[in-house]
Formats: sequence, C-alpha cells, structure tokens
Amino acid sequence: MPRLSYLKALNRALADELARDPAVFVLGEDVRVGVSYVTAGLAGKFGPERVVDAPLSEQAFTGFATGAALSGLRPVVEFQVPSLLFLVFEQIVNQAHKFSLMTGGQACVPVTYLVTGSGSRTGWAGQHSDHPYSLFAHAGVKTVVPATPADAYGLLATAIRDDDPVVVFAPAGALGVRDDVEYADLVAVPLGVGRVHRPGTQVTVVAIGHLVQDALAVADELAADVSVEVFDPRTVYPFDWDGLAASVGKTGRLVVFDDSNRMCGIGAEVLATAAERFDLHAPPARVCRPDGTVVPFAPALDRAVRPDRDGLATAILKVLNNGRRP
Amino acid sequence: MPRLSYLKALNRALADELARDPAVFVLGEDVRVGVSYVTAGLAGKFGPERVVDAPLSEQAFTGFATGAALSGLRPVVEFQVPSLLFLVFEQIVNQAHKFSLMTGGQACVPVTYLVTGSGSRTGWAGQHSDHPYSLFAHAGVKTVVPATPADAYGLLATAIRDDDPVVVFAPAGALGVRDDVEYADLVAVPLGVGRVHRPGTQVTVVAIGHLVQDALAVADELAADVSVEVFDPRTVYPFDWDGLAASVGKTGRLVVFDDSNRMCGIGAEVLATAAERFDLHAPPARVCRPDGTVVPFAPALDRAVRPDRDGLATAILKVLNNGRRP
Amino acid sequence: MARATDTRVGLYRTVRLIRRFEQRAVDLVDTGDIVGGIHPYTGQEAIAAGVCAALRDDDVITSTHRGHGHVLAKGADPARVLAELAGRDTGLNRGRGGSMHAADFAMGILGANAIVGANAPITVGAAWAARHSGSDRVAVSFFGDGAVNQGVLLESLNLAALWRLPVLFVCENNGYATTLPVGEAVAGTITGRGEAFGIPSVTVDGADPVAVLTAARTAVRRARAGDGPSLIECLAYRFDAHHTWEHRARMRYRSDEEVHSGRLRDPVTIQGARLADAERERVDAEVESTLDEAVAFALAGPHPDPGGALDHLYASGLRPRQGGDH
Amino acid sequence: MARATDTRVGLYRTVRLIRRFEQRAVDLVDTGDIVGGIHPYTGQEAIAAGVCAALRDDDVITSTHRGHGHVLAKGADPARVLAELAGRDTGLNRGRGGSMHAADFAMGILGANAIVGANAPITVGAAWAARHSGSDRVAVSFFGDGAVNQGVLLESLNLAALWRLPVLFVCENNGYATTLPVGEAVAGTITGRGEAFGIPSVTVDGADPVAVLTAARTAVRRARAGDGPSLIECLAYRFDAHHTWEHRARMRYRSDEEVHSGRLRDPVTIQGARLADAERERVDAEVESTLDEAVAFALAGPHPDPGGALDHLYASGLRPRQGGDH
Ligand SMILES: Cc1ncc(C[n+]2csc(CCOP(=O)(O)OP(=O)(O)O)c2C)c(N)n1
Ligand SMILES: Cc1ncc(C[n+]2csc(CCOP(=O)(O)OP(=O)(O)O)c2C)c(N)n1
Ligand SMILES: [Mg+2]
Ligand SMILES: [Mg+2]
Repeated sequence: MPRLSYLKALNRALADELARDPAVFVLGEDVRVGVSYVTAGLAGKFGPERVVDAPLSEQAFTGFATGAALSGLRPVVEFQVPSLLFLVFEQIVNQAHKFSLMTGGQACVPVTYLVTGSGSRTGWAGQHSDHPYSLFAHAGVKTVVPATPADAYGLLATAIRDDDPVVVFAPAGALGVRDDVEYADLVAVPLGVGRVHRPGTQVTVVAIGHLVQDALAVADELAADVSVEVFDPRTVYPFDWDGLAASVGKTGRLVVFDDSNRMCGIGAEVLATAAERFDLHAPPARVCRPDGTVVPFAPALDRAVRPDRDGLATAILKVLNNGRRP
Repeated sequence: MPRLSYLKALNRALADELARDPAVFVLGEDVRVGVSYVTAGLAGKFGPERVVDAPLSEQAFTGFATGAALSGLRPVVEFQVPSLLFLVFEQIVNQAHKFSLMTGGQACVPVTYLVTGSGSRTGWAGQHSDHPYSLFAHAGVKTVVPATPADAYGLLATAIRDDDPVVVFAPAGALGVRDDVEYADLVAVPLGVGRVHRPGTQVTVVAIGHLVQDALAVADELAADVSVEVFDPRTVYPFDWDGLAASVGKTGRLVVFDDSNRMCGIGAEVLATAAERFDLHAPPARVCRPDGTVVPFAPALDRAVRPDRDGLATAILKVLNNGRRP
Repeated sequence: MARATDTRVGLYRTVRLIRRFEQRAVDLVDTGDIVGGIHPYTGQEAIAAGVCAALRDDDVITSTHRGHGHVLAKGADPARVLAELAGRDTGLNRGRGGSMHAADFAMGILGANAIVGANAPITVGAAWAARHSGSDRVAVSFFGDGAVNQGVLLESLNLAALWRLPVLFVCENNGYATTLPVGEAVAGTITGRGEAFGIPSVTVDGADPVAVLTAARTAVRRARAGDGPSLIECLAYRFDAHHTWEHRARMRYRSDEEVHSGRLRDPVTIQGARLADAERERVDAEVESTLDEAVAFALAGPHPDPGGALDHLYASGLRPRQGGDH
Repeated sequence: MARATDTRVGLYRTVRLIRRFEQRAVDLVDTGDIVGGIHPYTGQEAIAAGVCAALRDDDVITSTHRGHGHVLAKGADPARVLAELAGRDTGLNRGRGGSMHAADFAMGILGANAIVGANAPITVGAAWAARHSGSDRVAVSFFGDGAVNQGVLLESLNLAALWRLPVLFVCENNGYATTLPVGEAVAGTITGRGEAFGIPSVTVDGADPVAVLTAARTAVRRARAGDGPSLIECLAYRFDAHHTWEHRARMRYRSDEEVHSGRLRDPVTIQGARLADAERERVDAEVESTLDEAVAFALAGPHPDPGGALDHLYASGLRPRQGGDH
C-alpha cells in the first residue's frame, strides 16, 4: 500500500481533473517547474496551455481566471504564499464571488484558488505565515481546509468541479501528512460535510486543517481521563452545522482548535452558532491565534502564537471541569 | 445650537486635526473638490500639499501612506467605496499592520483609512455595498464605526492621533444623522470604549454604526414590554469587552445588531465571547446580513438582505421569551 | 435593436439610440424610477458605436460603471437594459445588477463593472479562453482615462501582450476621472503605456464613430490574425455629470466655457451630418419609438420578489443562512 | 562597517562583505542556526554597493526578499543583521523580522519586504515626506525583474513621475523571477516601462559597481535637484539558488552552462581586479574578521523570550487577547 503524502494527493487530484475535463487548467507562478510540488510533472503531461506559468501579476491572473471561467473554463490558480490572497481579495471577493448573483444567474465562475502551504512555515515570518480562511468564510466564498491526504484529494477535486469559486487552503503543517490509501480509493469529497475522525462522548473538539492531527494526539493523550470526539469540518464555509449538532448533541461540550486569529475567526462562528442553537453543559472554548496576530520570525516566538497541543489539553480539561455535569 | 451632521463632524475633525498637527495630511480621490463632502473646503484652507488628490491607484497611494507614515507623517486616506478596501487589503493588513512588530518596534504606521459611506447606499448594488469591518477586526487592524456625529468627530480625531493604522467606517446609513452639539463640546473619543445610548435592564442590544439609531427606535417601540439597553461598542476592534460585560451582567440577555455578514462577523465574536465569559439567561441572537451576502440592486432586494428593525424586534422578543427567567 | 452596424445609417442609429437612452434614463432617475442614479455616457457614444460595429456577434466585451453605451452598441435589448436600471425582474440581470452591472452573456456582454480597471483582466482571460478553444473571437475591454492608473489594468496589458491575445483595449479619454483632470493623473501618455508593453497604440477622435470604427477594424483584424492586442485611445468629452448625483451637488471642476466647447464636438451631430435630413429623421423617429416601448416595458415590469433576494448567490444552489434566523 | 563608500577600495569592501556574508549565512542555514532559509544575493553585490555608495546617510532605502546586500551596503551592522537572521533578541529587529524584514530605521533602511513590489509605494511615500519636510533626501526602491509585472509597482512609477519625487527605482534584472525567465514575463522592456511614465531610464552592467555607481550618481543628482525619479535597470546574474530550499530540491530551470557563464562576470572579481593584490587581501582579511565577529555575536545573542511574542504588535501598546485564554 502506498504511503500517500498530502502534497502528492493534491498533485494527483490536479492530474486526474486535468485528464478528466479539458476545461480544467492550472495557472500560477512557477507551476511548470512545480516549485511547490503540487504541479510537479503536470506541464510535461498536459502541456503549457494547460499548465500556465504567469508573471508576478497576481491581480491580473486572478481576474484572468474569472474571465476564463466566464467563458466556460475551470481554472485552478495556485498561490505560493497565503498573503497573496490579500493582493487578490478584490478579484475573488468582489468579482468572482459576486458575478452569479449580480448577473441574475447568467454567469458562473468555477475557479479554484489553491494555497499551497498556508499558515506558519516556521522561519518565513510575518508576511508569509497568515492563515486567512476565516476572511473568505466571512465574505461567503466557499473555503476548504483539508486535513488528510485523502481529503486533500477529494476536496480539491470537488472544488474544481464546483460551479462557484472555492478557496482551498493546504496548511503547511499538513503537507507532510501521509495516509495509507490506494490511489483507486481516492474519491471526490462533498463540500460542507464534516468528518468525525475519532468518536468520543464527553467533549467535541472542532479541529481545522493540520490541527486535526494535533487534536487526535491530544485526544489519545487524554484518553484515560476524557473521551474526546474530534470533528473536522473539512469545509470552513459552508460549514456542516448538522454534523456538528450531532456531535455536540452527544458530548454537550465544545472546544474549537483553529489556526486563525481569535477575533471574528471560525472559532468565533462555531461558538456563536453553538450559543444560538446548541445546549451546552459548560461554556465552550477556543484555542486559536491571538487577536490580530503577526507571526514573529524567531522560531520560539512563532510557536508561541500558534495554537498548540498544550493549549488544547488545557482547554479540554477546563471545559470538562466547568458547568453542569451531563 | 447647531444641528451638527455626521458628515460635517467628520469634515470638522479633519479640519481640526490638520490645523493642530502639521504632520497630518489627507490623501485620496477627488478630495480637493470634496466629492464625498468630508474633505470639502479643506484644500482651500490647507493647500494641495495637505489635501492631495491622487490618481486612481489605490494600492500605490495606500502604500504611499505607509511610507509617509514611516517618515513621521500622519496620513488620512479617504476611500469613496467600501470595496476599495479589498483592493488595498495587502497594503493595510500585510504591510501597515505588520510593520511595528516585524521591525521589533522600530517603526509605527499611524495611518487612518476613512471610508465615507460604507454599507449599502440603496441603488449602488453588489460591488459598492459591502460593510467589511469584521474583516479588519479579524486581521487585527483597529476598526471604528461611529454611530453619531459627536462620536464620528471624536473617533476620527483619535484615529488620526493613534500610532497604529486605524480604519474608520462611516456608514452610509449614518451620514445623515444629526446631533445637537456645540462645536466646542466636540472632543476626542478613546478607541475601545463603548457607550450605552439607552440604559435598560432586560436585554442588551449591541448595535453597530448606523444600526444604533434603529436599535434606539426599536427600544422605544418595545418600551412598554421590554427594557432594552442599547450598547454601542463604537470601536469594533479593540472591542470594549468590559463595557459589554457590565451591560450583560445587568440584563443577562444579548442580541447583536450588525450590518456585516453573519459568518465570522462581529456578531459571531460577540456571541462567542459571551459564551466564553458571560452568564446568559437565554441563548443570544444575531440580527445581521446573511452568510456571504452580495447586495442585489433592486431596492426591495437590497432591503431584504439588510438587518432591520423588524428583525431586531423579533429577535429581542424571542430572546426574552426563551431560557431561564432572571 | 441589434449590435451597431458599420454603415453610415447604422452608426448614426447607435449613437442616437445611446444618446436618447441616456437622456431618458436621466429622466427616470429624476422621477425616482431608477434608484441610485447613473453615470451618463452622453458625449462618448461614438466610441461604443464605432468599436462594436467592428465586431462580430460572438465577440465579447466587458464594460465599466459608465456602461450603457457599450451594452446597447453590442446589441442588448434597450427595453431589458432599462428594466434592469429600474430594478425589475424583467431586466437583463433580473434586477440584481443595475446600471453598473448590466450583462447579457447571450450577446457576448460579460458585464459592466463597478470597479475601475477590474474588467481588464477578465477580458484578457476571455480572450485566452477563446484562443484556447480554437475560436478567432476577440475580446474588448472598455475603460476610462482614470483606469490607466490602476495596477491591475497595467498588469493586464502585460499579460495580453506577452501571450499575444486577441484583445482590444479601448480607453475612453474623456478628460477626467470624476473630478481629476487626466493631466494631473497620468504621467506620460496613454498610448505610451500601451507601447511600453509592445502593444500597437493609437489615438483617435472619439467623437467620430467613423474614426473609431476605422481604428477598431485594424485592431480587430490584428487580433483575429493572431497578432495580439491593440490599444485605442479615444478622445472624447463627457457632456453630462460624472454621475447623476452631480446634478444636485455644487461641484466645480470644469469651467462653463470648457463644458460648452467640449460639447461642440457632438458624435450625434457629427454622424448625423452624414445623413440626409429625411434619413436622419426617420432614424430618430425609429429610435424614439424603440425607447417609448423600452420605457413602457421597463416600468411595466414586476419588481423582484424580496423572498428571492439571494437567488443565484451560488451557482451551485447553496442556500446561505439568513441573517435573522437563530 | 558603515555605508558603502564610492572609492575603489570602498566599493570592493562592500561587494566582498556582501559576498562573504551571504556565504556564511548559507552555512548557518545548513547548520540550522538560521531557520527558514534565505534568498542569497550572491552575484548581485555590485548593485547594492554602487547605489548605496551614491547615497547619503540620511537617504532612505526599501528592499526585498533578497535584501541582505542592500541592508549591509546602506550601513547596517553585519553582526546585528546576522543576529536577526538567526532570530536573536540582539538582531536588528529583535528577532521579529528575520531575513525578509531586516530593517534599521536609524540607518535609513525602511525594511526589506517579503511581498514583491510592495516596497515601491512605500518608497514613493517616503520620498514625498522628505520633500514635504523640506529635505533633499532621496529614497531608493530596490526590486527584481519579477516586480516590474506587479501593478502596485507600475502605479508607483506613475505617482513618482507625476509628483516629480526624489526616487530611484533600481531594478535588479537577474534574469529570473524564481524559475520564470524574464523574457517569458516581461512584454516590452524594463526601461521602456519607466519611460512610459516619463521617467529617465537606463540599463547598466549590474556586475560592475562602478557602472552602477555612475548611473546612481546621475539619478541621485536629478532627484536632489527636484527633477524627479529615475529608473536604473541593472543586469546581473543570480549565482546561487532563488532560495536556499533550492539546494535540496531538484529543480531544473537553468542549464549548467548558463549558470557557469553567468558566474563569469563576478562583481567581486571585477572590482577586486581594480585593487592591488595586497590591498585586496587586506580588505578580505578585514571583512573576514568582521564576519567572524558577526557570527560570534549572532550566535551568542539570546533567543527572544516567548512571553514577548507579541511585543510591538501595536505601537500604541494595546495588548491583544491571547488565543488560549477563555
Ligand atoms: C478602483 C476604483 N476606484 C475608485 C472608484 C470610484 N470611481 C468610480 S468612477 C471613477 C472615475 C473613473 O474615471 P475614468 O476611468 O476616467 O472613467 P469615467 O468616469 O471618466 O468614464 C471613480 C474614482 C471605483 N469605482 N473603482
Ligand atoms: C507579490 C508576490 N508574489 C509572489 C511572491 C513569491 N515570490 C517570492 S520571490 C519571487 C520571485 C521574485 O522575482 P524577482 O522580482 O525577479 O526577484 P529575484 O527573486 O529574482 O531577486 C516570488 C514569485 C511574493 N513574495 N510576492
Ligand atoms: Mg474619464
Ligand atoms: Mg529576478
């Protein structure tokens, strides 16, 4: 059985979608050489008209993708650095996202934006270490953050086939994850459907992206004392509220483990929706980045601003020791 | 007593700050003529080196403001349209916001970004009707949304004097509000300090920007049945958590009335923090825009996606009829 | 009405249609039937007419905030354009777009755009898609003199030139970006910018439809032959306000003399002079009756149902959570 | 060490210093003392040296991801630069910035920048601030051949030209943007882009510090005299990897022959040949001992305290909420 890596799974999804649908093409910086590896080998297989190296003109090539999509194609735009999404915020949020409604349904913009290596890559410092998925969720752009190789494959494939713009974050912390999966077992994964990685009865941990692995490790560590359910929404927007409701309905307690900034992040949304809809036995908790985080360069500082296992364990125990007993 | 308009208050704050501090200057499109009115008359008084008309190059002039600020000046950059902030997201969030930390405290970037007419101006449709203050709160950029003329004056003045970047949203729905205030009574208002516009005992309504007036109207309407406290945070980030705690400590019930998108908006943050910290007698509620809103053009559709008085009244009554009695 | 044709009469019909359309639209703004106002195209009619007369039906265009002329010249039904401006369900965009987003994909109109410069990369992407699919369609981007200071437009010139794409960049130099004179906004020349990217660039009399047509034909021929993009700078004068709000505001940025002399070179008069009086009167009458019908159609159209305010938000059919449910 | 001086020996000292600094920094990447890697400036030393030798101490520069050379040539202490790269509290930025953000405001170094093109408008703003304050300081923006495709940089050329600001735009054309050859990225020429905005633009041999110095002197004179910006395209070759990760990756985008012949024109050899052997050896020894001390200083420096990870996040002293408290 091959040990499929997350990066290879993304690469495979691109190759399969390029092969399946002639409308699909890949666009970005250094995609022919495949600097980030996700596009490795594709130019050789599909040629330079399907794997297009663009100049450093993120705004133009993102708008270009909209134009190509309006003309029936399905572009996948790769970004090497998460903050490049800030550069093209107008093109994604104000253009691609709005075309369908504004044209009264005449148009759709099936573009996939793929960020390879989102979040902190230790040593890349403030301008290369953001994890801005909550921004796109707020704007209403479909946003996925796969945690495992199989989900990376399946969600990227679905994103490409989806008729709306979709941002796919591939966290730097997940790129090295490997799965025991046969290629033949890789399938498209629907957007908006979460996944319980580990069932539990006492507390639901909503973990996003690379933090799923950490959550599972913490759940193992604490297993003697607490039964932790690890819920991975997989899609940040649209969120699988019903899946979460089922989990929290069982556990009655909630902790969100999220690598975006605290203020108005997906952690806030989960807690807010829980407050509106769910009956919790104890106040919920977030383990996330501080408000307004700028990731400092020095490794110890970088680590200090990231949500980590200790923080999660502490939060779980605190939530468990608070509130009414179930 | 003059009936001071919100727009005039902003205009006055700019004039006073320009007069007070030679480091202050205003930059933007059509600011000499004063198309949005906030800069009316300033070019004549302070000259074209203090009131600078820029070409349609938002990214460059926003980055320019950072450079000027790093050199000791205090630029105020005006934007005519809220979505222009999407165009300059990189310049604000990835540059101006990050300079202080990344340089180890060597630098500060005291720039004020002023959006005159944020939110829906009925008839301006999808690309001109966003209210993206929650995005900046998530990113950690100081964000203020004044509701009244006096606060517009006071918060803009403070924003200009603040050593960090600050985004000031002047909602289209508030521009016409008038106050009975003497010019002499206008003072700087600190960031991060909320204001109780109307005391009440049964439910706290957190209302933002132009919605404060609507919240007050609803509170009046319902006065016979419910005692509503209207809490205006004034600054969305940093948020006055202690002020809110005091209010909710009294009322035990919470509704947020917010003109940004539901998902990961400030409404989510308020509910999340409440869930973590406050003891509520009933599930809280949000009255806000739908997830991922694109404002449709036709007036009736535009109104349909905006949080309104009816929605607030319904939410207040629902929150009141739910949960434990205080 | 159909796309502008390149005959003497055809060109006149189009400039006359646009002129009278705009005047009647301004009337409907005054009566309140069009909410939000418009950016009248008056004075620039020859540009839309001349360019679109050089196109085929299957060519595509993108347009701007001042887009009615382009949309009409490319063949959209005036009645449905007007219904769109009036926010009716019978409008081109089902009332979802309004003046700044009128689109008719069936006619190759990929939409007006409210963000200056934003349409340029969309056009380039559409041109690439055309070539990718083996078609010899061309794509036209209309934009103003203000747009040539937008980074994304300059990036787009580079992409189009680099990839030798079939694009016409049509710059409508009407002397002002809102209130800023082109001479205070553009260093160097507009054609010089095109040439810097190796794009053949010419300046023509934008008040004369024949002059525009001639230049457009050359550019279209080059594009269809695979010889890449062209830039045409059309010198014109905006006869009316930047936007109809200017009718009420007291803004002084053009002298009365300038406006008076600017209006002397009138596209309708220029092309009209090429027709016999009887011929002209016949067209005028025809246009008038078309517009009478258009106004009647527009005002008779049903207002969209507020319950469908978020119809088409997602092409995939995803229904977002409402702002008020909880 | 201080700013590059314009003597024969001075220029040699600077190119030699940068070369050896980079080589030792690469060693420290290999040993793991520098986390995150670097973008080596090797091969381009003449550009930083020649330009900075034409400056005064109070002139300012902004730099790029490949910034060590600029920072050293402008006079930053190599020991503190290296300590920064090693993430120490004794670094220029207290370990908060790292390789891509090294800044020394006391030396007029407004910071390296990790976003291509982002430094350009900052430079223009700094130049405007200098003139605004009555100074004849000039501001220099270093950037690569990839950056000339960034909209914000092109917008910045326009602003600088329009306002005749004292800016030097120094384009380091090293033939590639990561893996993309300049010929596949830039339509037209780089100097042609400057000229399009009316900016005097020249191409010089970027391997020869004297050639660069000469061009820079002309440009500085023009800028100080109030005659506006200049653009200097410096042709050079990047001797090493785009980034040190390339040392481990198998990427083929330059042939061995090309790399070999690119390295033949070596700035250190070129300027070294202008010195007597003894003179050169003396400088080499001096540089080596400076760097021995720098390495010792860097590695002896304390690591920053994780408790201060968010120090300086807000210049105003605002302390953000942590990610884990609740
Ligand atoms: C990027 C952007 N900046 C600013 C605005 C606000 N705005 C709308 S039209 C306009 C002037 C545009 O000038 P020009 O391109 O010459 O077109 P014209 O209005 O003259 O037709 C401005 C500043 C906008 N819509 N988009
Ligand atoms: C706006 C932006 N796009 C992409 C990147 C990723 N990136 C970093 S350096 C680089 C290439 C830059 O090329 P060039 O400007 O020629 O500078 P060089 O690396 O050759 O010195 C790229 C694509 C970035 N940092 N910023
Ligand atoms: Mg114009
Ligand atoms: Mg380069």
